[in-house]
Amino acid sequence: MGTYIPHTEDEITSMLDFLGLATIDELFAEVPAALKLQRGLELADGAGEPDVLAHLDDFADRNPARTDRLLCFAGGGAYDHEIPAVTKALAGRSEFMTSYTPYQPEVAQGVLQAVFEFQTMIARLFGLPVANASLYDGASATVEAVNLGVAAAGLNTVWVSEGVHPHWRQMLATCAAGTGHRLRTVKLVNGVTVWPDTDLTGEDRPGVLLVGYPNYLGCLEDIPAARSICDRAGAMLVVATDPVSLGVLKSPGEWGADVVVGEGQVFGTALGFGGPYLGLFACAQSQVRRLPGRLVGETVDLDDRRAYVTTLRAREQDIRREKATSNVCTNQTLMAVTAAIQLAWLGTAGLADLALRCARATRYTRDALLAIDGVEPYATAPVFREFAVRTRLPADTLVERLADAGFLAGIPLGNEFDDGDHGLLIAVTERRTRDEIDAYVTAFAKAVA
Amino acid sequence: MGTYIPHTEDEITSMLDFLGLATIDELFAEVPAALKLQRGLELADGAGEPDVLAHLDDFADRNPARTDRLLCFAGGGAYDHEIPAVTKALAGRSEFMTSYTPYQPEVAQGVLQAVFEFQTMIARLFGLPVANASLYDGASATVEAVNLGVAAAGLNTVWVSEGVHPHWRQMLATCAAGTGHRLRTVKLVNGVTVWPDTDLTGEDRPGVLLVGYPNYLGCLEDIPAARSICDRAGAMLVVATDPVSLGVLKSPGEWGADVVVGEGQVFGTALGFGGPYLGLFACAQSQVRRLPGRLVGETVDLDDRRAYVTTLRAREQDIRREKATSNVCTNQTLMAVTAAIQLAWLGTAGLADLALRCARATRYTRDALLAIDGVEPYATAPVFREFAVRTRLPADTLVERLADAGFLAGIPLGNEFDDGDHGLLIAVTERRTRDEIDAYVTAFAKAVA
Amino acid sequence: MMSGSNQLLGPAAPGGKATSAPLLGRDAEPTIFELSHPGRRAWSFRTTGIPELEVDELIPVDHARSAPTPLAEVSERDLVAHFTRLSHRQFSVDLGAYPLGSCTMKYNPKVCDAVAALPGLAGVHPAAPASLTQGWLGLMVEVEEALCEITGMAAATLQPAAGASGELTGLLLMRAWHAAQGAPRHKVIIPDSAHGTNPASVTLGGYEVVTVPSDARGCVDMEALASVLDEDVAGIMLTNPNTLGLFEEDIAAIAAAVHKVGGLLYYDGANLNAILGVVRPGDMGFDIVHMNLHKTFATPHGGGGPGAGPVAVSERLVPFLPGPRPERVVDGPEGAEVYRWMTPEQSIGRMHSWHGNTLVLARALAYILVNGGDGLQKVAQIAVLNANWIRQRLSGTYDVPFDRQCMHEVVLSSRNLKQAHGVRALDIAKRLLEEGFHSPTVYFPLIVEEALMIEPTETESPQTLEALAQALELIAGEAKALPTGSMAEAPRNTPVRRVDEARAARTLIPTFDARAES
Amino acid sequence: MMSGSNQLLGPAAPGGKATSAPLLGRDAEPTIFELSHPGRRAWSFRTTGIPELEVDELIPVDHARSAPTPLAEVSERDLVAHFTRLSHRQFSVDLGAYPLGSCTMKYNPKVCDAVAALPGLAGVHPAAPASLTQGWLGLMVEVEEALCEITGMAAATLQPAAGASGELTGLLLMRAWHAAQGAPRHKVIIPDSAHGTNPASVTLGGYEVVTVPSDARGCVDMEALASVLDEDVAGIMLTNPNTLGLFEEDIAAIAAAVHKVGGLLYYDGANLNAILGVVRPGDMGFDIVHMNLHKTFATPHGGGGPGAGPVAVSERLVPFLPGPRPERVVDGPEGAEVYRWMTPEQSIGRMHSWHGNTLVLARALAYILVNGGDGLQKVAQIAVLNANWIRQRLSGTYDVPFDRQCMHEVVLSSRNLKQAHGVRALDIAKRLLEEGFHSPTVYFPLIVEEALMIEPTETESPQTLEALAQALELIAGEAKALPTGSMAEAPRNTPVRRVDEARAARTLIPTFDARAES
Ligand SMILES: Cc1ncc(COP(=O)(O)O)c(C=O)c1O
Ligand SMILES: Cc1ncc(COP(=O)(O)O)c(C=O)c1O
Repeated sequence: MGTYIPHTEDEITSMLDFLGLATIDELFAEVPAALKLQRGLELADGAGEPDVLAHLDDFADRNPARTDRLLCFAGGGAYDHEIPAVTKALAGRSEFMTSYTPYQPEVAQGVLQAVFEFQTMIARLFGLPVANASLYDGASATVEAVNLGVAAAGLNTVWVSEGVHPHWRQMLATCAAGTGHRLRTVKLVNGVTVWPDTDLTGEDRPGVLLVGYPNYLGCLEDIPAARSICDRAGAMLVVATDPVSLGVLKSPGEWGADVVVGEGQVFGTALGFGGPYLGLFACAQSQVRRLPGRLVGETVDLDDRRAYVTTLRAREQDIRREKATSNVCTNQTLMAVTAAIQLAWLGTAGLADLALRCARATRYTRDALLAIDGVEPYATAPVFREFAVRTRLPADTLVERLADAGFLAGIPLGNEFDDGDHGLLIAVTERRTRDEIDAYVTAFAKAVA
Repeated sequence: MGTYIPHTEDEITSMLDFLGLATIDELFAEVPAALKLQRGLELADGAGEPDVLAHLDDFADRNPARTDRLLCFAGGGAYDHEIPAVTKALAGRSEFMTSYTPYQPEVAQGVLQAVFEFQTMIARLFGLPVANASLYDGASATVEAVNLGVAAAGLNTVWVSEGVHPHWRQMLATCAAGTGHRLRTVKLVNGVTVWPDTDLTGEDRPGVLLVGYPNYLGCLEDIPAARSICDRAGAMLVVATDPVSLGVLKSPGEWGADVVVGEGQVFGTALGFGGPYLGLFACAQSQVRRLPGRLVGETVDLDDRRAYVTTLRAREQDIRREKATSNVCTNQTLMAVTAAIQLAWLGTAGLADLALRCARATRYTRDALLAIDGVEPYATAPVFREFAVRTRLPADTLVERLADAGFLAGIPLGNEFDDGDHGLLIAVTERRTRDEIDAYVTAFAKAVA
Repeated sequence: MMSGSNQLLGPAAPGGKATSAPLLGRDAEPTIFELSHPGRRAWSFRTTGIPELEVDELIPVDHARSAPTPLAEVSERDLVAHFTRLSHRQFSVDLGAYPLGSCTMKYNPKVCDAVAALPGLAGVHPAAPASLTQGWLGLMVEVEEALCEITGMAAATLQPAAGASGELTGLLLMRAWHAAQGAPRHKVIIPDSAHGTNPASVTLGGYEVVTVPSDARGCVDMEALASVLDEDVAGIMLTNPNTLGLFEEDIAAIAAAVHKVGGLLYYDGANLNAILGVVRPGDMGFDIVHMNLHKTFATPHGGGGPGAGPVAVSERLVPFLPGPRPERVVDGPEGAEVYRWMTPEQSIGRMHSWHGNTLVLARALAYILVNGGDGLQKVAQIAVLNANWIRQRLSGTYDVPFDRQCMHEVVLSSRNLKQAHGVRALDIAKRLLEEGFHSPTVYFPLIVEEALMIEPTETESPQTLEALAQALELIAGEAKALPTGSMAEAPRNTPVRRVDEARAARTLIPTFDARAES
Repeated sequence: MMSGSNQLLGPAAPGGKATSAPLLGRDAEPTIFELSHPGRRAWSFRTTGIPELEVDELIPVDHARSAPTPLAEVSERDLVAHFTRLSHRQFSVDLGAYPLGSCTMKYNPKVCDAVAALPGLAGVHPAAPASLTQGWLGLMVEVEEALCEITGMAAATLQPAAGASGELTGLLLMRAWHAAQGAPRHKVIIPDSAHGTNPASVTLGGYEVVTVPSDARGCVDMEALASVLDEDVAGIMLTNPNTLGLFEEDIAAIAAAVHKVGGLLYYDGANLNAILGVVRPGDMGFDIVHMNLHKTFATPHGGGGPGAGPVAVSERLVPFLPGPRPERVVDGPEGAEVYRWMTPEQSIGRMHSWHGNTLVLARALAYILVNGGDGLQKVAQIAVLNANWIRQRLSGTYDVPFDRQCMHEVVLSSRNLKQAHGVRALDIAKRLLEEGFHSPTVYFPLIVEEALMIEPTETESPQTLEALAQALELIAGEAKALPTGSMAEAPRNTPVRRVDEARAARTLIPTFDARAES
């Protein structure tokens, strides 16, 4: 019954008439009759918007994990950060929402300029000169970065730190089936990567080193160590980062990374059960022609007024086809625009304060939890805004128990990590108050007792 | 700590400097020192937006009557109607929200045209040629209508039907203290007004008859009867209506009203605990120079393009001052724009269907309630989309009991009406399903048992 | 539609054509009625399962209308396109500076929109009993208390929907009070600089307006005032700072004189933004104070409304306040705070359908809490700083009728430009639109010829002030340099150009249907 | 800032100046960095009461950056003004018709925005266990089931974030399947009319691209196909209707031929809107199908994204789908339905950081439910009707390279206008902007010279089609009448005029900082 089609029956008739057709089915005359669906789709008939909204709200109601019911201490690449009304209001403007890729720059300066500002902010944050207009998410950005690295180095062996988000490593492996990259996982010890000192000329010679900073366990890796291996091996250094941490941490670019990727959800995008998020990607000037995805550049119009346009299009699939640097077309522009707004809202001081607040809350929580007997650090290396603990209890059980107490306790490390079943990854954002944390710690103590 | 002021300390200093001032206090040199506040305001210091939002949400949480917790069966001029996402999205556009009275029509065509469309829709709905750009609410529109009527008739006695919303009658009485109108309340019998057949030439000769259609009890009044008294007395007929009912009911204009007023909350505005709402006002062509408030008219611009502008400004306070037809300045434009959007969403068929659905739900509920023993009709006259019942129980108690069962049962008639303490006014909108109504009736039966 | 023709001559206009959006063109936007096509729809309702009786089964047939009211029949897509395009034809604070004097067009924080949308506030029926709406009553009491502290008054009613409604409320309070003293009075004094709502409200309050002139400094002429003060004066209405943006220095003397003859002082709070946390109406001697929350407390003006105009009063007037009013009482077992409705025994009655523009009150409270006591004082300081900077910056360019320190706004005059070059304040206002700013208020207050009333507000940055000043300098320069009348061409780059207001009044077209006839 | 000067020479640009909004002017909008002024702020956080350790107490100092990252420092007011003005420089579906071929720019229902904003959907962490997110898993299963019914497939993965990601997923499925058969293959066939993402994905899938030409009717040339089919062909990627908007009538034969050599058929679902409820990829013989929810199912395109590109497969490929996948199981005491995550034993792995663009899935489900089975078929019918009406209406004006009934879009060519009058498809696209419409897709598909690919979608009314047709007729007329090159002037009335793309590539300025250097 619900429909968004304006046509009345009269209009349909007269249009068919004009086409010399008697029935609407004749529009599909070229579809072989044998193939046609002989019945209607087995879906419920159309419903009114209020009924549909109610139906979707029923689903929503069956998600006790929602942040308005469980206080969120989970992170792992998706964080419960402040999203101010102003960011929602501006990013929700329908001109940003209901437009598409700026193929006609004359009527797309709004999105183009917002993305240009986004690129500038990400480039500054990551410490590299060029950032693209977005990729799907952290995982896909990582895959693209490795592809770029392999192409640049001309070597398809990739050393992957175990400290990179397990899901991102999984996608990397999935895609390697197609690209043929040879992935070598390098273990963490006490939370940081210990690179093998194998002979760098042999068949294991890496074209890419991939490391997290901070890594999945929240630990601060030794980037110079990775850099020096790259220099010796002629490999590219790809760093997967947590962009919020960079409010305080030295940028991967400054540490010497060739490519930096990250998950941009932290800049104004809802948790939303995992998507749509925002893949962040920045690289060295030398790699700009290998850059995946769109890039907005500044130029001028006929009247010499400042204008923006997508540029270096020759890299892209619609022009380069099978030789393109990537297959990405539709990206996550709206989230990039959202991030530009959120980063402008935060500003220089706000982002630094945000990172600091997260680090303080994390330290406060970690100290309190480790004071509980039966709770040990999973890794000992210094952490920034996230950390893992080990308890007697299976982490899944711990999460269930704390849910009853009103908390989403964290993320079980799972079988991806040694003894991960008893490891819990915990993130504490600026939104958690001391009272909330104290209550969490108390419930935690009760749960593990 | 929170602030919306852009100025940095440096900028403040240099601006003071330019003014030749040493301190910011010197800006207030002309304020006699003796009068100045010698202390800071005794208000909490500024807080961040997240804290403030949380504080306001605490208040919100302490309103169990909210429609997402209690199913709403209350009406009395404020109704729980469908407000689609599209109406909220469009009416929430910041160009409509953050502009002011269109003093510069060249940059205010958006609001002006939307109001022009609103005026057209209200005029059509009320059956009169002219509608204004809004007044505060139903009560203030009623006051303005009576003022117009008295001025037009040159007689300041006003016959007020008891069937007009009690609050509106109260405001009328409050304002009559200033205008000196002589108000005579005319009782309802079985839900409809029984006009006195006094001699219409004597000192009680009315200048205005004010009647509800449908009236506060939901009953359908005999408008022709009122009209004929007006004709004989040379009085103006003012009808206070429920605009949604007019989706099915004959318009007051068609019935012969000179002025029609109503509460426009029903067209897309939230219940919001009573405001901001929308005062609707329409009148006969002959009264247009007495029209209170703003009026948008069509005209052309320098290039002869269609344009809109506020017109007949000579009626208004800023020009006419003490001789103005009204003192209204800021009105409820945003609600008028909202109503235009909502009415366009409803459209011709939708408004008719809305009214019909309300009438059906009301009939269904009324029949079921009257079948309960101990529940009698408060009035016997035919009703449209609202009705009153009488029970043994004090209506306040009934409301409390049904709240425990999950319903806002209705509105106690209260001491405004004979035996009103046991009378409950019930409204059932298109949003109530049969299951919800059945549950309500069951709870009702239990409560009065 | 001609069947088989190659054209689709439906009655409706093309909803998908966007040239009316200034982004793409200069055409007029069709009305929603022109976009309408029979049979189109956007609406849908819940499925209820309620028996579908027909109209004649529900009501006596003579009450049923013969045909449904013709509104618009449009698809949701065309509905959205139409109003989105209209929004592109509308200037707003969110697009740029709006220095409209006396209207305090400051930035409206988005967090207040979030507050007004809270289901626990927006979804509450106004007739629900106090027991089920404690949150709302508590919120209103908190608003009342904050406003009383800010104004220095004893209590307030939150009912008035806007300033003018507050004025009438105040005058009715005045009336009730004098009546209670057993001595009704007949006159209310207002300065010649007063806003139009004041005299209009005085009339509705049943009083006669007595106007006092302003003196050379732009303030109430004390001698003139003395000469009209007598036992028949119910009170005086003042705006302080007044509509010239000047502080009435003699306010103490005025208060004494008016009180001496038994009159009351009414404070028109439209300009309260200038004195927040600096000086309070109550301390100046005012008995009745209205506030415009849509000005001072940043609630959005909504294209002309809604607003909220609470009225605060001194002790002696509290018993007369409109009711019902929310109040806090301590009760319950362990003396918990609860809220209830009460109506003062001598209450003048009711000034709103319900309790006031409550969602506007919630927005204002959020604004007050974000700023806090300290922040509100800074609001006043910066608002005044900005206005004085503009005054000083432009004093060489336009004349400043009252060249003294101003408060939150400054009234300039372009009378010289008119005399010498025939350029009116109106032309300057229109020309300024082309420079990317909304115009100041023009021709008000009435006592200043060719008035340009500029209120920058505290939320405009120094850079914006500088750009505004440069634009006004540029325009003054053009007025002198360009041929007379050329400025009457402005504005050129707006959705429509100079609008023919005379024609609108001459052949009134208040509805789409009237157009058809005219 | 020069103290005491009459000018406020702050480093920042005026945030309150609105000439960059087309409503008021034609200036460029300054970047947020130019609006920035040291010390300004908009941000605020909760008060937490957590001890305020300093950086050096929290991390080893060598990890701390020496100075904070310079972003922008703006007031909330300037932040709002800047991005609101940018939005006024952006065309969108909500402003007018957007007949961008292959992109299905239909109206995006607002109710879907409300769905995506539900706290119970938007506020859920993706790592929360299934026991605490049953609603989300149930929703996803409902989406998967609907998509399978619509496409005629057995199961689907919801992970791919967009069409291209779906393509790669499909190719990796192809690979895994052939590997499981013990016979890896090396070639994938695509028609010369294919979208650029297809060949790019084929490469990433580790396959070699074999291109087959189209025949005179715009469909796959069957002989050419036969000549390249062999045991090394892993499969073929087809769009049906293809990018010319034409239905591949020989699809059954193609399927048979490809299957005969043991290859798989991949369906690029970008054009699914044309056949909803009419014919299903599964019934055509496809093994793998991706959908673009941001096209067919009306989720907003967001200025370039996000999208969602679920991939549905036939039975034999189900064991290879990415995981984890949500599944419904009946368990619990009274056999209640519950949902859990499961990973197929031969799963190719993972194609998303989490579970897919989940909020996009929720929007799409709402759209599917509003339309229903009946409504979706009507969507296809009207989309095709609109495209054919445009084709017929303009067939005299532009040439129609493949003049036969089309499906949801029609590809016209302006090659004659180019030959005779030097007017390119690009010029026509730019000129059309002036008429209030977004341009069609131009120069795609590559096999049509001067291609103008028009996809009206079903949500544009007949009146809008008529206006679009008239605009295109007008432009063709001008191309003939006006002096050569004059159309290169278009567009004139847009926020900026023809943009210098060559210069952008020559001197690359990808950031505000690069500008400073360049
Ligand atoms: C000085 C003054 N007094 C009173 C008013 C009336 O306030 P409102 O428009 O809210 O009714 C205004 C507002 O325009 C004003 O500027
Ligand atoms: C025919 C065709 N195939 C594939 C794609 C790629 O889809 P997406 O942009 O969602 O990656 C598109 C969209 O542009 C398309 O039009």
